[in-house]
Formats: sequence, structure tokens, C-alpha cells
Amino acid sequence: MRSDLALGALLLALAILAPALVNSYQLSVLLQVLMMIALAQSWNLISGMTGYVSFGHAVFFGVGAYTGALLLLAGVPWWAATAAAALLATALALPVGLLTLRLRGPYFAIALLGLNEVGRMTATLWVGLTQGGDGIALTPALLPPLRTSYYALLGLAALATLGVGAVLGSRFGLELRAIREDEGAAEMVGVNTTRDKILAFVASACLPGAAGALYAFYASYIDPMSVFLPALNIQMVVMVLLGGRGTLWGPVLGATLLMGIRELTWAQFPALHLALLGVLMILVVLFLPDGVVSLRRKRPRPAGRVSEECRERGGAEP
Amino acid sequence: MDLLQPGVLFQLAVGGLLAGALYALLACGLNLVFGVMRVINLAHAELMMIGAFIAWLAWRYAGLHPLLALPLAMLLLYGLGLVLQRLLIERIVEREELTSLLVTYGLSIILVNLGLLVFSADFRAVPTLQGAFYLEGLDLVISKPRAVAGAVSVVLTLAVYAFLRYSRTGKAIRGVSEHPEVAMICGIDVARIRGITFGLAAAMAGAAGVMLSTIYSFSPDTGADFILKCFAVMIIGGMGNFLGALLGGLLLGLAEALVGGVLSTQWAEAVAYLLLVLIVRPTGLLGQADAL
Amino acid sequence: MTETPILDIRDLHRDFGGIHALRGVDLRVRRGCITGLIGPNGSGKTTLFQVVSGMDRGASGEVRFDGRPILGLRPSRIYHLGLARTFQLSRVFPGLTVLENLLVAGRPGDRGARERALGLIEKVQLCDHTHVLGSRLSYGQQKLVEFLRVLMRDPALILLDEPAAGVNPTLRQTLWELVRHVNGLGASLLIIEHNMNVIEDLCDEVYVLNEGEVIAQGAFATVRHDPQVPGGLFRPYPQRHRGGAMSPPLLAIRGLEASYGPVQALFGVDLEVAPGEIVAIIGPNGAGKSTVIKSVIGLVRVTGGQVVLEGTDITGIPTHQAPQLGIGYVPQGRIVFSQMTVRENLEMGAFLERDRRLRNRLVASVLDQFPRLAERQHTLAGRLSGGEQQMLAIGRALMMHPRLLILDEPSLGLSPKYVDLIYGQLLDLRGRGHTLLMVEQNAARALELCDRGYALELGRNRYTDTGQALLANGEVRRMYLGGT
Amino acid sequence: MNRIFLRILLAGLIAAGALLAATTAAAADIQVGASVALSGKYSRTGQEQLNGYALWVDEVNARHGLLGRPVRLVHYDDESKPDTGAKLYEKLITNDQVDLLLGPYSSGVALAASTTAERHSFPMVAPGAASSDIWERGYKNVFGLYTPAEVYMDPILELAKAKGLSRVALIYADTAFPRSVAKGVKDKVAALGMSLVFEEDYGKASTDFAAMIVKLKARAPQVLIGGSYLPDSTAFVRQAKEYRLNPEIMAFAVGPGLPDFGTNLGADAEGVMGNTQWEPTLKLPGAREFATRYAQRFGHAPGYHAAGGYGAGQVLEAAVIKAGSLDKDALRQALAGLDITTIFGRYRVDATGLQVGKPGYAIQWIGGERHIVLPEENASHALVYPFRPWQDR
Repeated sequence: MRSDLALGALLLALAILAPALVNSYQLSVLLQVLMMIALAQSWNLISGMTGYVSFGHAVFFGVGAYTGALLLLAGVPWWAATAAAALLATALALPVGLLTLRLRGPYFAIALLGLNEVGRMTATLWVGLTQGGDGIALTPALLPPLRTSYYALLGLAALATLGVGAVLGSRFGLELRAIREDEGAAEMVGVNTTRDKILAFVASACLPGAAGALYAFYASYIDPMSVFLPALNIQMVVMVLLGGRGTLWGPVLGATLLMGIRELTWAQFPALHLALLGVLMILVVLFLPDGVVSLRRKRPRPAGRVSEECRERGGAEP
Repeated sequence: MDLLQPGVLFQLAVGGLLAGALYALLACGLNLVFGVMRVINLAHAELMMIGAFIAWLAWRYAGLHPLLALPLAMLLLYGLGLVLQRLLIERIVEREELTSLLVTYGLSIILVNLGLLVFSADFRAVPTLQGAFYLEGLDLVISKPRAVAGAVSVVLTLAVYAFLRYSRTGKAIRGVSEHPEVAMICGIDVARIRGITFGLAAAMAGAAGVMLSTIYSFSPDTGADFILKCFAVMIIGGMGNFLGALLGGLLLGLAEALVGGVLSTQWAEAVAYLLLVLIVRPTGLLGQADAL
Repeated sequence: MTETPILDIRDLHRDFGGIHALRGVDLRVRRGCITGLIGPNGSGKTTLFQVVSGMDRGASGEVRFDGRPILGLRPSRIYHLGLARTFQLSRVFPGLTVLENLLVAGRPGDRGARERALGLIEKVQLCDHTHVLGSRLSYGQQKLVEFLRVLMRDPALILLDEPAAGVNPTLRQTLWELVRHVNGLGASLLIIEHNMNVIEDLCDEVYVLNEGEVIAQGAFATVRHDPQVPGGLFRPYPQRHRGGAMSPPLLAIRGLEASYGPVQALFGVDLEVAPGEIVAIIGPNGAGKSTVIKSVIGLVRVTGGQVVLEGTDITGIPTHQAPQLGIGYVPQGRIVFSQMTVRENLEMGAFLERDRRLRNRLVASVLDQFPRLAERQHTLAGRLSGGEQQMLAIGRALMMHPRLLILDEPSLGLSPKYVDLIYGQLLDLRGRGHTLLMVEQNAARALELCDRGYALELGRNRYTDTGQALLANGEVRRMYLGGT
Repeated sequence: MNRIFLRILLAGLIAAGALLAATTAAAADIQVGASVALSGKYSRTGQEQLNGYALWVDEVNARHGLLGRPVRLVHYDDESKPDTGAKLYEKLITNDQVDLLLGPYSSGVALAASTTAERHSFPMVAPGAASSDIWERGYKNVFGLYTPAEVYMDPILELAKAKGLSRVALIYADTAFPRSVAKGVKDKVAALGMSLVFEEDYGKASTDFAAMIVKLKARAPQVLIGGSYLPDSTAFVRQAKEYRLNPEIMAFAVGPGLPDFGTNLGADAEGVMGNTQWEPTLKLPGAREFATRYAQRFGHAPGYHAAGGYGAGQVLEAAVIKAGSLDKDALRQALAGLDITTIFGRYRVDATGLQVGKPGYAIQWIGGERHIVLPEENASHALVYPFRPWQDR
């Protein structure tokens, strides 16, 4: 726990200093890494911890992107637009969660896959609001500077990681993991599974909403295809799996590795790098189901200490 | 309004049913695999695209008519299906559903992007079947390629159904689908049957691809739209229910055509997605929703 | 006297699409009492637990816990009211440590929960396993942890579903002591258990469930002598080993060991079947009866020992080769291919026969033996009655003229009329020279029929003799067959 | 803390550092940066545009370079995605520190990439983008080359008006460029006093037009205008034939301008009209020679995307020469005031950088070949009118 905090503080310090050390392209690469970390942690919260695999989290990203862009155009400051985007995504997640979280296994995955498409079609067909396939172009005058976006996304990524860390160590996290292991048995030992799942789902929708808005400010142009992006769903899944689902650092590591691999491969193998992603996905699922973090040697907690604690207590009891 | 004239609606309905037959052929294979091994093959539509490109290559470089390329494509895809089953699917059949979703998703990304690498994102077509049948008395036009594709799809789907229903191997497939353990003690090699099933489904996808190549322009990433439609079809017809998928396919085609006619083509595309979300109806699919 | 019972069940019904799992059950658990729930397999005991605990919300009737109706509440709500349960097959959280498994069940925000969990862990001497994942525990340990888990919040009523099944004798002792301890602290318990010694020792009152109905209730001594109670409810036997197959065996099992994942189920079972014999394997639930026969046909992983069929070692064969070797198998629970007709089901039994005409002849000969099936040969198997389905399952296994026919609980869940019918068929089969190996819960019936019987307990041989000798043996009668 | 995890992290940081260092190598060459789609849905056309750039760079170098310095092309693949495009222009400007910028392919990517250029006040010559949305945002650094999408169909609509037609049907794909075309068509139809009898958009991926055509037939349009790309226009014509949709004029924005339109449709392409930004047959200085050299180098005839790429290079070259330096402000001024004719046609922009000098050309498939038919002074073949009904073919 303490070592996690230390590592987190180290990474955060590095990330805070980064803009002073790199040029703006490198900064924009880092910005995307941070965005991916935030998204991966969100996905981790619902799918990594409860085992309900969402193939449609991009819908919250898309909703956030459109909310952010439209509000910005309407003259709302960027930070308020971002907050509103997060709120709207969260508000949307509540009914969606109520409806879909009763479905198990592939049904849930398919329902959310469909939901993403519904989101995309809505953005396409509601021309009056979204300008349809024209997309929304934002002018630089309205946009926050790159560094500001960077720090905002750093905040999101840190918040997401902190949040996952807090949940992991909490009673709530324990309940979520119990749901993943055996939902029925969890219910039977007093876990209100419905409430927990919905809470996790709603919480996991909030950050993609904010990230979507910040993405729109960074990219300056969005259209339905580029924000309700099925490939984004794949990336969230792959990052978390690659790193290790249900862990604190897995998504961080996974997002960094994935973006690193992309940076290294897209220039060399333009069309191939997505195929390589697919290969990676299969290999990880088949041979490293617990992700890269599982490679670090699992040192069992010193058994002696625990049993001593146990025995001491035993001695104290009459 | 002129669009709601009976003649127009009839015309739309016929076109929709023909398109729906193609969905049915594709979805039946997906459903078959799901029924036998509880694996949702997210790469199913990519197998279809392989079929379409086989038809295109055969036509472009050997001048082969798509209807002649059909058996070739089915055979090649059957083989590919066997190989994929042996290499990938057999390893994940008994693992949690997430695993199979992810592995087949990975496979689909690989196939799409290799396709883009080899064939580029250019749209191709195999314009060999041309023209239409004009039924003047009914004031009805039936596109020839669509009619052929629709007919071939229905015939193949029914043929596979008959195969499952009456042949020895088909019965073995149904047996494995219902009770794998009992099938085993009847002397059925379950792994082999799974291979045949996957091969068969791949061949059906390949056939759908060949038919698709005669109707639509396509590129390696065309499959993505179809897999979602397949899910919609499975949900209408019932997961794992073969004839249900046939019916579901026809219904989806019909619904798309009518919505396309009355509203717009954009809305027609949304039909399938809206149906996908139907999965969340309160009782859940197959009434399994609240079972703990 | 007027004190409300902690659990009060009245006229409880549960149907599963035409199958009546519970038909008007009335049951009361008195405060501070340990109540036993016994009955043959399939009598509805576990269904009752499912309903009471809220896992199954499809029942009708009335269930009151501590005076308040709980039917239809969600399980977590019921748990919070103070009613906890365990599962027949352990459901510890495999990915959580032992400590976490307990903490999940604790009161949210309870700072003492950790202390309490550690105390419980210590009580059963699992200290060294505190941070071990549930999946890494032995099955017995898993059952134990599951029991500890329900103790985390001092429930007023605990439902235990065969808590000792699969637990080794030492841990078992610990477990029963814990049960007494908990009871001493004021908890009431309702326990499903097959070991009658335990029931006799622990329970203040016993309910006997059969085919979804309470057929007897009262003190154990009373219930035991109730003529309504079937003889199949027996308890462990003294160690005794005698007799073997007379002629060279068709099937010989030597030192068989087998496991389900990490859980070892058989610890060196020996068994022989001579040609033309009917051999029955009897024993309580969890004795490993079904595991023995599943090991023979490769449905369970064999980890040690040997299975020899007519001199050929067939240990660990792939299941689909069983029919080729001349083994026919009738699975538990009359499993037929419900979407196929009777005739097609039989054809599936002769799947290996490629010649259609030959196959038809085989079907015809089986239909000759089962005229009832012949009448309904074009009906979908799913529409048959339970007894007919069992007949069909037997017919299917006979299609390839097996040298050895293996049956897993052929009478399970059948009405007495059909049990008679099926047993008649089995006798006929022996008359025609078939060799039969069967597992049977209904020990009395099986011993009447069989040439020899093997009694298993805890995955080991306990008693072997001819069927008649076992039936005639006063000790066996007293201990195994209900003492009549 | 467990060391292995830290080590992985450290290794990652070092690798990232090395990567960054490797990509920031300085050069004495003049670096021209561009990112175009080499994968994804625009990969084919993107590649052609890149070929045009590459050919120009080679030829500039053969002419002793720009300002006496050799020119080097730095290019990336934007995967047909706007955000990747934005990121890559950021990379070109700040990381590679290129001296000059050429634009990406497609209006969507250009919309995103131009914002990056604008942020850095870095002038960019942008072929491959025709949607005038790009120039409606008050940017100072984006200079268009293509005839704007809004006026694409003007010559054809004027022709229809001259022939006395009035019933116009409009269909278009739901993305930035076709929507711009459609907007122009609607304005022009109104201006000419014709009537729009049908209007519907469709998804980018849509190639099934049966329902739409059934409806169209019921409205009996005389002029059919499609704001389309290649696959949809091809599919539409095939299905129009099946359903015997017979307007007097059938015209599409992008498809008919490409050779594949004829390859895919064969004889059915006959009579279909379309737009082109450029044809080798145009009477423009150097166009024919360019076509020959291009074909020699790349093994296929150039489409207008290739010519646009080459022409953009020529514009940039002229601006650098006019400015006499690589200074951004001087370049911007030069590009804003330039009025030249390249192999691609005339270049002259308004105050926003929108192309206003280049006319639109209408083409028609005649005898299995593309011919420019409008405006008449550029025509390589006389217009074939009206569109021959399908059943008479």
C-alpha cells in the first residue's frame, strides 16, 4: 500500500514536470497516454473488477465529446464544459446500467456494443444538435492550450488511478471482486449486487465523459465516427487485459505499453500495427490471462507473521 | 403519401426479404457455433469477407463466375474454419465467455487489417450478375443479383438445416449442442464435431460473402456492420436457435427496407442497433435475466 | 410454547415447468434448535434452501423468518435480517483470499470484522492459509471456509447444505464442534446431511422430505422407525471386506484414484464385475459412487490406479471411445436429446454404426425390447414421461450391444411405478446375458436385484459381498437400510 | 516496492527517451512535412496524393532544390483519422521541426490538422480538402487548392437549367465533404429557381440503395445529383439500372471522376456525369507531361489526387521563391497573394484562404472513357444528352 503511494507520487511528479522537458508533440503523445490511462482505469472499475465486460464504454466518451464541444461552442468555459460532460455521461449511465446490468456474460457485452452504435447513430441523425456527419469543428480561440489539456487529463488519470486504488482497498472493492468471483454467493453473504454493480458502472462512466470532452478540445474536430469509435472500445479492453485486470497498476502499465507499441509500430507498419494489436490481444488472453503485472514475482505475504498474529490472539483469548 | 402506396411497399418488402436472406445465412452460422460451443465468434463477418474476396479474386484473375466460385469459397473456408478451430477456438471453448469474446475479437482485428494490407481499403465489386427481372403485371422489379443471392442464401440455409436434421453428422452436431457428455458416450468425438461445426459455419459465412460480392461494393472492413446485424438477428430469433435465425434474418431485412422506405436509409441502418438494445427488455433474453 | 419459531414455512410450493419440486412443505425451526433435513436425492431439500434463502424467487406459499415474511426478498436482504446459508457444492470466492472471503460477509464498516475473521480462521486452524486464495484450498478447506463465512455476522439462523460432504474426518470433527459452538451461542440451524450418526448426535428435531413433501418429522429416534421413511437413508458402515468376482472379471478396477480439479474424490477403490453379473455400488452422497463409473468411461480424470476391461488396460480413455470398447452408459438424471425423436435418440446410440440398414436393424431390436418406446418412436424425447425417458436412455446405451452396461442412479427421481418397471427391465437384461454395473441411491432395491454389491464411503471401499448377503446381514440392515 | 515493476517502467522511459532523441535529428535539408492516409478508408487516395508530393520533391531536387537547398519529404500515416492527423502535424511542427507543410487527405482530417497548423501559425498548403467548412473558421494559415465542394455541381445544374429541367433529386453521404456539396446544390437549385423534389442522406458505409431508389422513382426526378464517394456512387448506378431509374442527368461528386468507376461499372458507366478537379487532358501547362512522368514512376495513370499533390508542391515552391525565405510570416503573405497556374490549374485564394481561382470541371463517361464536357472551352468531347434510359441499352 505504501509502495503504491510512493510509486504513484513518483509517476505524478514526473508527469507534472514533463511539459517543461518535452516539446509539444511529445507532450501530445503523453497527453494521449494519460487519456488512455483514464479510460483504461474506468473500464477496469466495471469490467476488471466485476467481470461485466463492457464493449461499449466508448459511448460515454462520445457523449462527453459532443457535450464538451457543443458547450464550448455555446460559450461555456472549457473546464465547466468538461465537468458537464462528465455529469451527463454519469447521468446517462444510470438508466443504462439499470437496464443492462441484469444481463450476464455475452448478453451484457452485446447490449453495450449496440449502445455504442445507438450513440453514434444519434449523433449522426440528430443533425439539428450535432451537425450530423459534418462533425463539429472548434476554433483555436475557444480551445484551452495544450498544456492545460495535458494537466486536465493528468488530473483525470491520477483521479482514476487513485479512485481504483481506493476502491481496491475498500469494502466496496471487496464486494465487487466477490461479484466477479460468484455473484450468487456474493448476494448470499449480504452483498447487494445490483446496487454495487450500478454504482461501479455509473462511476466508470464519469471519467470517459470528461475524457471525451478534453479529447474534443485537443483534436479540435469531432464527428460521429471518430468519437463513438469501436476501436476505442477494443483499446480499453486490450490495455486493461495487457496490464492486468482488477489491479491498480495493470491499466496504467497496459495503457503505457499499448501507446508505446503504437508509437513504435505505426510509423514502420502503418496497416500492420492494428493487426499486431489483435495478435497481442490473443496471445495475452491465451497465455497471460492475468496481464503483465502478473509477471512480477508473486511473493506470498510472509506467512510467519500472520500466523503469529493469529496465535497471539489465540493466546490472549481465555 | 406516395411512399406508402401498396406497390411501393410491396417492392420494398420483396427487396428487404432478399437482403434478409443473406443476413440469415450469415447469422445461422454464427448461431450454430454459439449453440454447439457457447462461443460468440466476433470474427464471423470477417470470414464472410474472406469469402467475398475469394469471389473477387476468382472473378478478377480467373474469370470465374461467382456462382462457380461459391463451392470453391465454401471449401476453402471450411478448411480455414477447421484450422481456426484447432488452433484457437478449441483452446477457449471451456474457458469463460470473456475469453472467447476477446480471442475472436482479436482474430477479427487481425483479419480486417491483413485484408486492408493486402487489398487496401478500396471498394470492390463483382459485377457479373446484372440487371433485373421485371414483373410488369405486379409492377415489381427484382434485381437479378439480389434474387440470386437471396435464393442461394435461403437454399443453403435450408440445406444446412436439413443436414443438421437428417444426416448422421448433423445429428451428432445437435447432440453435442444439447448434451456434450452424453454425445461422447454415444461414441461421438466432440472435438471433431466442434471442428466440423466451426468449419460449416465458416463455409456458410464464405457463401454469404460470395453472394455479398455480387450485390454490394465491399472492402475488408465491411464486415463490421454485418456482425452487429447478426447479433440483432440472433436476438430476434433466439440465441442458438437455427431456424429462429433464418426468420430473424428475413425480419431484419424486411424491417430495414420498410424503415428505409418510410423514413430514410440512415434510419434503416439504425434498426439493427435498436434491436440490439432490445436485449435489455426487462425479463432479459430467454428469461435468464434474474437467475443468480 | 407460544414462542414463534425462528423459521416458519407453510404450504410452500415450487414448480419447474411441470416438475413439482416442492409440494406444500410445512416446516418449523424452533429457536436455538438444530433441525435436520433428510431425504433421498432429488427430494427437494436443496430447492427448499434456495427458496428460503431468496436465491430462487419462484415459489409460492409462506416463509416467515423471525415472524416476518421473507418470500420474495432478495438474498442480501435476507442475509442482513440474519439468515445465512452455505451451498452443497462449495462456493467460496476462488479469487479472494481466505481472509477476504470472510470479510466480504462481515458487516460493512465494522472495524472488528478483521479481528473476528482471524479468530474464526484460528478456530479451525487455518492460520497458515489466511492469505491463500480460495481456489488454492482443498475442497474440505473450502467447505470449512464457506461455513466460517456465514458466521461473520452472528446469524440467527444458518442453513447448512451438506457441510461435511468432501471434508476429511479431522476437519469434519472440527466442523461439527463449530456447529455445536455456534448453536451454544444462540444460533438456530437447519442442516441437510446424509450421515445419520451426525443427525442423531446433533439434531433436536428431524424433517424427512420425499418427492417435495414432508413425510415425517420429530425426534430422530421417532423418525427412524417411521414406516413412511424410505430405507435409502443410511449411514456409514463398519469396515468389512469380503468376497470377489467368481469368474475372470469383465471389468477390473484396481486402486482407482480420481479428482475433480484439486479435489480428490477417490482414494484407491477396487472393484470387479464378472460377465453376466449385476453389480451395484452403494453408499452415501459424496462416497464417490458416480465418480467410479465416470472414471471408467473417462469423464473424470484418473490420477492413479487401473481400469482393465477383459484384460485390456482402458485407464483414462477418451470418453467417445467407450462404445467402441463395448461399454454402454446411462447417465444420471435420464438425459435424452430432447429435441430429437425417440428413434433418433436410439440412432445416436449407434452413432458408430455407419451402415444405415444395420442401424435400423439395431433400432428395431431395441424397440422390440421396449414396446413402450416403439409406440412413441416418432415423438420428441422431450415430451416423454420421466420413466419413458429413462427407458430411452437405457435403450440408447444398449444400441451397440455393449459387453458392459453402466447405469448411474437408474431409479433417481422416478415414481415407484416406474422404478418397478425399470428394475424389471434391468432383470430382463441380465436374463439376456448383459453385464450391468450400477450406482444406486436406493440401496435396498439395488441389493435385492444385484449379484454383488460394493459399499463405498469417502472414496474408499467399505464393504463388499453378494447382494443377498448384504441384505441378510443384520448389521448392514440396521445401519444402512433403516433398521427394519 | 518490487523491483521488477520499477525496472519495466525504467526500461520503458529509456526506450521512450531514445525514441524521442532519434526523431529529433536536425538536417540541413529543407524538410517538407505531410501526413496523409496510408491506411484506413482513405488510404488509396491518400497514397496518390503522397505520390504527387514525392514526385514534386524529386523534381525540385533535380532543379537544384529550393533556395539552393535540397528538399526532403517527411511523411506519416494518419490512418484516415482526424485526431491522428492533428497529432502528426503537431509532431511535424514541434518534433521534426519541418520547414514547410503540405496538407493531409480528406476534409475531415484537414479540419483537425489545420487547427494544429493554426495554433502554431504555420502556413499549410492543403490539397485533398474541398469542404469550405475549413475556411469558415477565420484561420489565417490554411490555403486551399481544390475547387470548393459548394460549387462542384454548379456547371451541371446550370446545364440542367439550360435544358429546361426543373425536378432535382439530391442524395448524399453523411460526412463533411458530401454535405458541403449538398449545401451548394441546394443553394444553387434555389438560385436557379428549380425545385428539389427529393433529398436524403445516407451513412458513409451504405451501399444498399434499393429502398431509396424505389422512393426516388416515385418522385420522377429529371436531375439526380449524388454527393458521394466511389463505392456508393458505383453501387447506386448499378441499382438504378436494376430499378430503371431514368433521369435526364445523373451526376455524382467523386465517383465518376475516378478510373475505378468505369472498371467497376463497365458499360453501365456510360452517360453518367461527374466532377473532376483535374484531368490529364486539360489544357494546362505541364499537365500532360506530368501525367507521363507520373505513370512512368508509379506505374499507373494519375488521378486528380496525385495532380493536386503535385500542384500543391508547385504552389509551395512559388510561394517560397516569392517570399525568398522560409519565414512563416513571409510565406503566409506570399501564399495569400499568389496567383499562378500550376499543372493542377489556377491558384488564387480569398482572404480566408479559400480557393476561388480554380473552376469546376464536369466530366462524362462516353465510350468507356472519361471526358471533360463542361465548361465547353475545356471540353474534350461533346456532351451526350439526355441520359439513355436503361431499358433501351
